[in-house]
Amino acid sequence: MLYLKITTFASQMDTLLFQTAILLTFALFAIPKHFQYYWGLLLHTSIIIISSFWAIQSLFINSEALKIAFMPFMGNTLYIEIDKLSAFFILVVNFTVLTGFIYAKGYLRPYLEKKNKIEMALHFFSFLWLQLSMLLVLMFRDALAFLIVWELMALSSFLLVIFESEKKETIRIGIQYLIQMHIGLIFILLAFIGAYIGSGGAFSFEGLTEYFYTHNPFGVFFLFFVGFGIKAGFIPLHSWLPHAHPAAPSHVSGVMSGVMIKMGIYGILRVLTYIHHELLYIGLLILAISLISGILGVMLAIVQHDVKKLLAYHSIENIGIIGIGIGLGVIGIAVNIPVLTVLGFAGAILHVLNHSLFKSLLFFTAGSVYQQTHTRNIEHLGGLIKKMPKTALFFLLGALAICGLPPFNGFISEFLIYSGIFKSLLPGNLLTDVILLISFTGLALIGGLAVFCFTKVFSIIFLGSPRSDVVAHAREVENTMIVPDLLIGFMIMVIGFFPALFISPLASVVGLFTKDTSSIQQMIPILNNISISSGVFIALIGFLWILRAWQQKKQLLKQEATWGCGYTGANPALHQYTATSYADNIVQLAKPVLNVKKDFTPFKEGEIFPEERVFETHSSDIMEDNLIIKPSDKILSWFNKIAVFQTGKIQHYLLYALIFLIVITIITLLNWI
Amino acid sequence: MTLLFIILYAATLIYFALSERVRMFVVLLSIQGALLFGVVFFSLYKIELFDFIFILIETIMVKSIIIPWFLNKVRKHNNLKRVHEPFVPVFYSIIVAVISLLFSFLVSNYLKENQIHTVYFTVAFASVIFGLYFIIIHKNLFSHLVGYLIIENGIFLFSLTVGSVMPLMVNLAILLDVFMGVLVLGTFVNRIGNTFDSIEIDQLSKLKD
Amino acid sequence: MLSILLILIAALFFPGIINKVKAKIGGRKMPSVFQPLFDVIRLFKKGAIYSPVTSLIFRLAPIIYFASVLMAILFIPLGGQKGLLSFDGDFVFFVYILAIGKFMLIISAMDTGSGFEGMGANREALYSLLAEPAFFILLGSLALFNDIASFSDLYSLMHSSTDLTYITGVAAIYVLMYMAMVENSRLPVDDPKTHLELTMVHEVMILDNSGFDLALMHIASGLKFAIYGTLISNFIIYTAWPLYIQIFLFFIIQSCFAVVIGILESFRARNKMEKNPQWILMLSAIAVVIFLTTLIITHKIILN
Amino acid sequence: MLIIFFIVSTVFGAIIFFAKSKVLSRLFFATFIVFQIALCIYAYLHPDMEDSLFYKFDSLGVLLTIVLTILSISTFYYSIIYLERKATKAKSESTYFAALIMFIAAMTSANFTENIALLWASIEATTLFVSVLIFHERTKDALEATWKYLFISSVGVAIAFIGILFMSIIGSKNGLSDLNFQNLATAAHNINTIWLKISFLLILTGFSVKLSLFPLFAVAIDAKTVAASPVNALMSTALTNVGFISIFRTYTIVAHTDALGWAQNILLLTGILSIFIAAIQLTRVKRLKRMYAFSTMEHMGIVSLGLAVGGIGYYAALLHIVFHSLVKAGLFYQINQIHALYKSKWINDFGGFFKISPVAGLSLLLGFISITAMPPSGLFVSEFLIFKALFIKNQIAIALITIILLTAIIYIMAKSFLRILYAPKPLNIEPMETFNSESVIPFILFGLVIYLGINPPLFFTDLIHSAIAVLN
Repeated sequence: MLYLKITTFASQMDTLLFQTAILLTFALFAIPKHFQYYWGLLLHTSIIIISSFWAIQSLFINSEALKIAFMPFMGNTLYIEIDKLSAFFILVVNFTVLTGFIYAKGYLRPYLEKKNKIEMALHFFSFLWLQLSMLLVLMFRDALAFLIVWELMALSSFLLVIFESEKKETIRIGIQYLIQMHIGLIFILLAFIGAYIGSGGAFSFEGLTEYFYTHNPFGVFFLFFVGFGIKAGFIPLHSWLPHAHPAAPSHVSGVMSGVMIKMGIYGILRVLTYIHHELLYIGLLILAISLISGILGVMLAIVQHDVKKLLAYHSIENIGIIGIGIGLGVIGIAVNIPVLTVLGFAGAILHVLNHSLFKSLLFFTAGSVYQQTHTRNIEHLGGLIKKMPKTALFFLLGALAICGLPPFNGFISEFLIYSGIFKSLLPGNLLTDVILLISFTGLALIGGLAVFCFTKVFSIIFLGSPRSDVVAHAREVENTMIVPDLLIGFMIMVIGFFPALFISPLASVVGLFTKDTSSIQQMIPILNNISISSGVFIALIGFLWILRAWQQKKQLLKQEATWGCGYTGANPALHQYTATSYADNIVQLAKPVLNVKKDFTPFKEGEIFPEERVFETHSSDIMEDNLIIKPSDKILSWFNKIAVFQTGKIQHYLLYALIFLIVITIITLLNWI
Repeated sequence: MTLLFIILYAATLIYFALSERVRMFVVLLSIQGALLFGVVFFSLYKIELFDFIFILIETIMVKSIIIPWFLNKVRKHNNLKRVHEPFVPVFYSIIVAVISLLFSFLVSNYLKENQIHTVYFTVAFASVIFGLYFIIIHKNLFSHLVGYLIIENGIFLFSLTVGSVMPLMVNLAILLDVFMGVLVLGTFVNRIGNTFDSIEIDQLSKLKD
Repeated sequence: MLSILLILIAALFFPGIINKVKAKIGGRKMPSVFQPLFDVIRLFKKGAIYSPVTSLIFRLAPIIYFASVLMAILFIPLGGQKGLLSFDGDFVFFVYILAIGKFMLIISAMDTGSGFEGMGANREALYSLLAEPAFFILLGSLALFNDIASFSDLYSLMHSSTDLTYITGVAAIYVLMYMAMVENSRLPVDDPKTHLELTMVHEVMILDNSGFDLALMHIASGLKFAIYGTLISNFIIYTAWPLYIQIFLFFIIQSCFAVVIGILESFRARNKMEKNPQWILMLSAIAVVIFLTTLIITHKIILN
Repeated sequence: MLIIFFIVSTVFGAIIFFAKSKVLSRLFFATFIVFQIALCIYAYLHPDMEDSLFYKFDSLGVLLTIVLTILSISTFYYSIIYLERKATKAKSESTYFAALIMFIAAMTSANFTENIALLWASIEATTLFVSVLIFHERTKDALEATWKYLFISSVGVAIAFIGILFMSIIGSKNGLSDLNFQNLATAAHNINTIWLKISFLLILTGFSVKLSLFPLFAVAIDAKTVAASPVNALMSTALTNVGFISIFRTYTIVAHTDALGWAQNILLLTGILSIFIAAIQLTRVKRLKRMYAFSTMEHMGIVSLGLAVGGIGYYAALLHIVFHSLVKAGLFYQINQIHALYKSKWINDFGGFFKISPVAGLSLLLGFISITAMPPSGLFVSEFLIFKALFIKNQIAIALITIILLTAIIYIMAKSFLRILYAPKPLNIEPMETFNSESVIPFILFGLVIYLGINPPLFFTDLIHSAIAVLN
């Protein structure tokens, strides 16, 4: 009883604090430029503390969801509700936002001179509201409130994307981003309205339950999937992603790619918690789209020269992997193979966390490179590991993790999905097995392609010798920009080496989708084995290192130029493998899906001494071209063509009236309407 | 007897379609005013002095003397050409005038009401539609003004068709409105005539983006 | 534990045997079987040369590569014996641990900043990514037999003797053998004895490695052969048989494998570079066929 | 009460007009505003009270008059700024204020009147007075726009009058001596609906000038292009509301007859056409004011959709019209500074506003978010309710088309707004005095809309509910 009292009081207290923090965000505009960051930090930390407190409460302590009266809304009270799923996502969001904001301090320093007070304030304000809106998206269940914060999320991120508004390109991208987000919102809106009209239940997530019990869920779910999928960036709904991420400042793209697109995943998961029957086709839909996203995403990533664009495409790929997990999970429910459900969902949800970690790490490090070299085109880089060793090593860590290589975290989530697949091959029927075959082949392929891509990007940026003089001025970034890398790196290691720790929260989250979560408990010994193996691996490496050190102590070590096959006149900068040439053989294989244009003037007939030539490749995204750009351009040009009503001649204006009158009169008299 | 006037009124509409001279428009307007007086006068059952005076003012004074006079001033001030080619050849205009008559006749047939005199209604409706048409086919503001007045006359006829249910005050308001309207519009026409080098409407089509 | 020892021993002789066979067929005077061993030992005695372009990565890579191969061995069962660290789904770990080794090898090749090594690196990356699915599909089809899937368990039910099982077995062995060729970049994918850097895959990547590192590379490739040999031998060896027979059989199979490779290498010509991808993809196709056959065996496809 | 008010305002207007002194005009206008506020409070305190023969303080009137009053206060403030900027002569300033007083008074009368004929008369009056205001700048464009506005409105009002005549037929059939809306509504039951239909059609067409709705939308847009921005703020809010009231009241007559379904179809048609035309014209728009004008048209289209579908649509329509008034007014107040800064009306001459005056830029950004009905703007709530109503009434096709058009509109407007805010700053403009004081009111208005959208206070919702009570 006493405990209850205390908790209720506490809950009131922290709600109050939360609301105060929200109100205090507006104070940013009044604060001088150089203190805004600290004000932001204060608010961020307080928000993080409170929300994490709630999240931990409901994820680890309470058994049932946390429900707090938050604010008056539309004449009645609006509650925030935190169940296991929300709690998990809240923790993910908070961690990434925190690292992002720490990173921002160093990253924004150059802008402090260029931007005026209000602009900076707006930036920090939007960053705060990006976090707040994400948290509220996770907390609200009322549909209208949800939609509002959903759009707030889009707006704040939009304001963040157009931060470098000096570039004309940025604005264009920003608008496209805003519009596509808005379209997503519309789809979600339609889905809610459809469910509402279908069932006449409450206009909220709870209202869906009733609808899904009484109707075939596919139609409404499809609307939801499109709406949330645009945010998540499933192909072919992805076209905002590869533009918005590069345009945004790196701490923002880190957060956007790390957690914001996961809100789409959250939405899909949230909706799935209310669907309990006729899941097979839903599962197949998710799985198919996810496989396409995974493979096409990474393939498109391979051909990019812009490092942040490349990373953006990798986000699509990872969303694909998450989707594969979810899809398999759903199919598992449909065909009643609990192990597939459990491990599929578990893998997906863990991958959400993992991706948020290594993707933000990669974006931060890439941002550091950009800050130092002012170029995102990797063809101009090279040999940076000597200039910025810390950044390079963290980038490598991120790369290894994102390729799902042991002993890092990416491997764990993929491993869960794999073992889910392999365990359910036996119980599965023919259809299931074929699906599983396709999915694990897809996963394997994605893994391989990811390795291909990241060997390329890492070695082109950091290894070899510099390809242009932009590298010359590069220095290691200041420590505040290394700290977040450290934090994230630590998390990656922890998940990689001690995965068993994360099983119980995962189990509780997965519990929302299926009752029987026993099979995830069975994973614990296996995961322990994995951590042992990882340990052994590291130990081996250490041992060999020492061995070699000991062996080389006695021997003499020489420094000689790289073997150029006897050709000594080589220019180390130019006679290297470039990103383009590295990607070329994939491009050859995947001509139909990647249209890469090569600008090159072929040799003329009898051209003995060829004059100087330039060779350039441009890759464009067919999905985007054919599904987004061409149609929208067509519509707008069409609008412009038929916009002939404002002629400036009075007679025409009256003519409309006359025609209107006569036509309506006639059809009225004839009782047509 | 009233019927005669109405028919004549209809005839004036045809004439409007027929004539291309600006002076003719004004004359026709004043004729219409006179005709309207006739219509009202003969449709009154018993003549009360006040009503009579009011009608006299409304029709003879305003509609057939003051306004035409004012219009003439405007016309002179803007020294309009005598003849004005409308967009649509006269030939078709006549057809349209006739069609508008027929159409309104049909319409009035549709809504048979003991409440209203069909003939009034027909002509009134026709004159409104024709007024609109008149504005649409003419290029210069002056003719637009004329068209507006045709419409107003039509409305006057309408108010007769519905019988005397209009409160007097409102009736006054309308009269005032027409009067004001014409004055204001007329002055504007003059102003435009001064500012632009003619009162053709293609002078006035800057605002079209 | 035993398996590790045996594999190590096998690995020492494997390259020797291959060379011997090739020399025999080529009608050349045969070097001793121990020659590769001597080479490695000689390398261990030598110092090393590092290019100034290279960085820490270049130093780190050979060690991680070697460590990854050793790790891989720890999961390989032999007949009855489980792998040392065997656990459910360890073959996923197996594949990915090899992958990390490969990752490091590739970037170390890129680290030297040499065009040729870049070329090799990028081919290596491509081929291994194409080969990976084949391996997974193969193991997947084995996993169709039983729910718990670790290397050692995968084989245990292979021996339910229907003739279809043998077909799958043979096909599996075929796939594994050629995967071994791809993984070690031997003929027909790559010719280790070629002398033109432009056409090399594996050899060109280790052009700049020397001394200790080079030795590790050599041993690693030997070990890889041995690993695949063991995987193959597991298809044949009955777990029921007494241990000494198993061991005996193991060596027989390994050496046969080596001989076969030797013969293949001396009679088969090398693929054109751009033919390689489709050739490797073919392995996955065969693996799919195996998968379907297993579906038939497990009565998931009812044929009548 | 109202009679007194009108007399007072006329007197004030006359005084200001003839006094021709800046001080006096401002003084009297201020006092007039005070009267206006007093009237508002009085009206709010005496709901549904009959007043001076033809008037009645019904909820709708009160609601829209409150909006009108709020806006006339701010308009007064911005008019002063505007006239100062233009360094206007005392004469024309006095004309301006006199006309403004009469304009506001006429709108007030239109809001409160009970009698359809009087409503008509007051709307005609608004036309006359507003044209004086439109013509204030005395430029060629002003002349053209004013002429068009005057002429088309006169014709439109004439057409509307025919409709009213038909109404009077209905009245006379039931032996009504006056044309009060309520009596007409009661009378409308037992009558051949064809009369009703035609009169509704005519009235809609006639007053579409004021509502800047299809078919007679065009001239209102031209007028807004040339009028002074404070006047615009009233024209595209309070005046459109007057138009809305006229349609709404006529609709109440139709609402209880068999003609309802027909009227709904007509409203749907005009609504969707308005939105469509607004959308396609926006692709061509080059002047900021015209962009706003077209956006007004679009919003009016949405309102008429809401009115058409009924149910929660009624509520949403009223909500929408109030929110739109506040937001649009705020935007027009902003224009004042933008034009002053860039000395141009064309969007292509603008740019870098955010850099030049950050606070104003911020408010403009907020305005953009609000006018395009993105959350948290209250307009989002009302639009959302209207869509909900459309779907409930199974008008899915209309809803989807509208959604597509609205998305296109957002895209187009976003381009212009972001151009103003972020595009590289044109070289020829010199930084001038800060505007921060001017941005306060827009901030308040936008904030108010957000607040009213998220958490509407009780009296507000009550007003709306009682306003639409007559419909269902």
